[in-house]
Amino acid sequence: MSEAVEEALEDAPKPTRDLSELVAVVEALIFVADEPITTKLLADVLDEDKQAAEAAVEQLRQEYEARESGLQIRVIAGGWQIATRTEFHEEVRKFLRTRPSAKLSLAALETLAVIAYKQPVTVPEILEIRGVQSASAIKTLLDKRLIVAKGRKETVGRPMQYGTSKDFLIQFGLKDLTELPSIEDFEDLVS
Amino acid sequence: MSEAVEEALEDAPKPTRDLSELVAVVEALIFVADEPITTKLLADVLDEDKQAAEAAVEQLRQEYEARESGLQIRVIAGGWQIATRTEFHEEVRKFLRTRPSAKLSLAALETLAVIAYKQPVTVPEILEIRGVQSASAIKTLLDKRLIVAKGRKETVGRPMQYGTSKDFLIQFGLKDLTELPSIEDFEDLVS
Amino acid sequence: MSQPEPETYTFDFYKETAEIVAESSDELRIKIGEFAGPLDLLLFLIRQEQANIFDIPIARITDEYLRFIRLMKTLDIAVAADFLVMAATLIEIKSKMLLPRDPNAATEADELDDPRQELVDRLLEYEKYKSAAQMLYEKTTLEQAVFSRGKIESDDENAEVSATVFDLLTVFQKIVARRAEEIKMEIHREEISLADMIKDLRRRILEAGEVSLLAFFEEMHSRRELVTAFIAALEIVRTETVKLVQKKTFGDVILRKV
Repeated sequence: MSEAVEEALEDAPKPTRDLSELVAVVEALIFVADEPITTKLLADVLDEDKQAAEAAVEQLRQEYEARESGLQIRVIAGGWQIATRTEFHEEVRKFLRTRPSAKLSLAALETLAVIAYKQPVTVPEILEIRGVQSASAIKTLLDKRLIVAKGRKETVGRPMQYGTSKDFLIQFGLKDLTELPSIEDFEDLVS
Repeated sequence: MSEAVEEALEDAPKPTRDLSELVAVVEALIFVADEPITTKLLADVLDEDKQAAEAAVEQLRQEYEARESGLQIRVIAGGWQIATRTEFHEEVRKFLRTRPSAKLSLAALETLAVIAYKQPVTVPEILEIRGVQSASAIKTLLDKRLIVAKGRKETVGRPMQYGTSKDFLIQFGLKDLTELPSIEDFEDLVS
Repeated sequence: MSQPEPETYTFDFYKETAEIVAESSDELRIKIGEFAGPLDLLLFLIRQEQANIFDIPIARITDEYLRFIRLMKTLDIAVAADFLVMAATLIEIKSKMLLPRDPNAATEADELDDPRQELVDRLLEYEKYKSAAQMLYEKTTLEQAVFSRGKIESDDENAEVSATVFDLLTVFQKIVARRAEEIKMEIHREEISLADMIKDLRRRILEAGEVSLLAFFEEMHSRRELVTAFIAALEIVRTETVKLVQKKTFGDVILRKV
């Protein structure tokens, strides 16, 4: 968008939508978006305040709850998404003829756990915690786009660092990384 | 599931869903379907009578009308589908235009990879490496500002050389070109 | 836990992780999954022995561990080296535990000097991530009950891949490989037998006094040769007056003539 257009838009009066209209258009946008859409992007596209967009999504979420629909509005990977409710997973799976997708191996899950908690983290650092080479696990995680390269560590050999991706948040149903329980919480479980 | 179990299920009495439950699960199925879904298919998947499925979809359609949502349930090509309401097409189009796109076709991605790793590089050199013409991919990359011209090569025909841009670094989250993963970084992983 | 031969091990992290079954009395193979690493195996053995992790019966666990390693003949080689490193660590701790204690040393300092301490710390640290892995497993299982919408028309306008730097590299490698295909050359190497491998390794240890395991493994050209080399090393340690020495944790393992 050119600066001239942006200025023109800024001077233009805000569109006059009442709340129910705003809720409806927000629903349409969340639906067409092919990945979770942030409140900020909603507000930008609609030329509304962030607060107004926020209020509309919240209203929409409550409406979905109230009408006991087959769908839900939820926050995932920092954005809003419409998804089916867990109660109907059997029927949906039967319809799509899908099986639950292939499980990650134990090694891949462990490596992912280390990366999620220690990011950005290098291959030798992962080795130190797991006590075992993790190369093929890292390759699998990269292929599945669950992790991404996060630049180099400024140390001998400048090794590549890894961290979790947006797809990780989506596939594990997380709003953001802070939703993960603290690693120290697992200490109690250790006998 | 063993065959014996499946047979037992077929003989089992119809599931006892009340209308609101049926409406909800029908909504979930229409939502996940890639193509318009027929009443017959809905009935089959849910082990319900066709009339029951018909009634549920009709109920759902009316609910969508009544709550003045951003979406509608409509018949298209003989099946049911969820789609955005025509009133909001302007906003939807605007969103689709402005959505962030770090996305590339495979041809563009291949060309970008060659340019990133071999820069500065000329069109004939890219052809040599990829084995296919890359002219339209190069145009796309120039349009997306991911690559820039880097002067002419002092050789026969003085062909233009290309390299990656600052936008490339930003979009791929790199501080500088040394942060590009090298073959060595992934040797262990890819072997 | 008294189990008749042939040995059968099963364990349950989440279902279907590792089960080692005897195919015949002398040939064992990994059926499903594997231990995620030497620390994982060690935790399993400690639990199997119902031992206290803060007071590991190191002699018994070491014996169990070595017995287990011998069974894992068909183990993936990248893992095998790490399993050997742990074997060396256990043997080292075991031998330190056998040393008479310095009667002059204060009790407190003694406790601090427990040769098992570093290993216990690593096990505890590792087990946290193992639990975190379990948590992730549960989360992803739950998430698999939720579905996002099917394809709609506007998706097609954007039916392109979203790329990361990793994609750039893999794509680049594929292009290079595609070109290299045309000049591919097959080099056949003669496979070396286990007996020859043992003979060769024995000769080198006798001549040089010691051989670096890592260097020895690195000379191998194929996965098959690596397996043979690994078994040869185990055989030599078992049958000869040769011991495994490791100078520091994560360091190279040395085969040394006693």
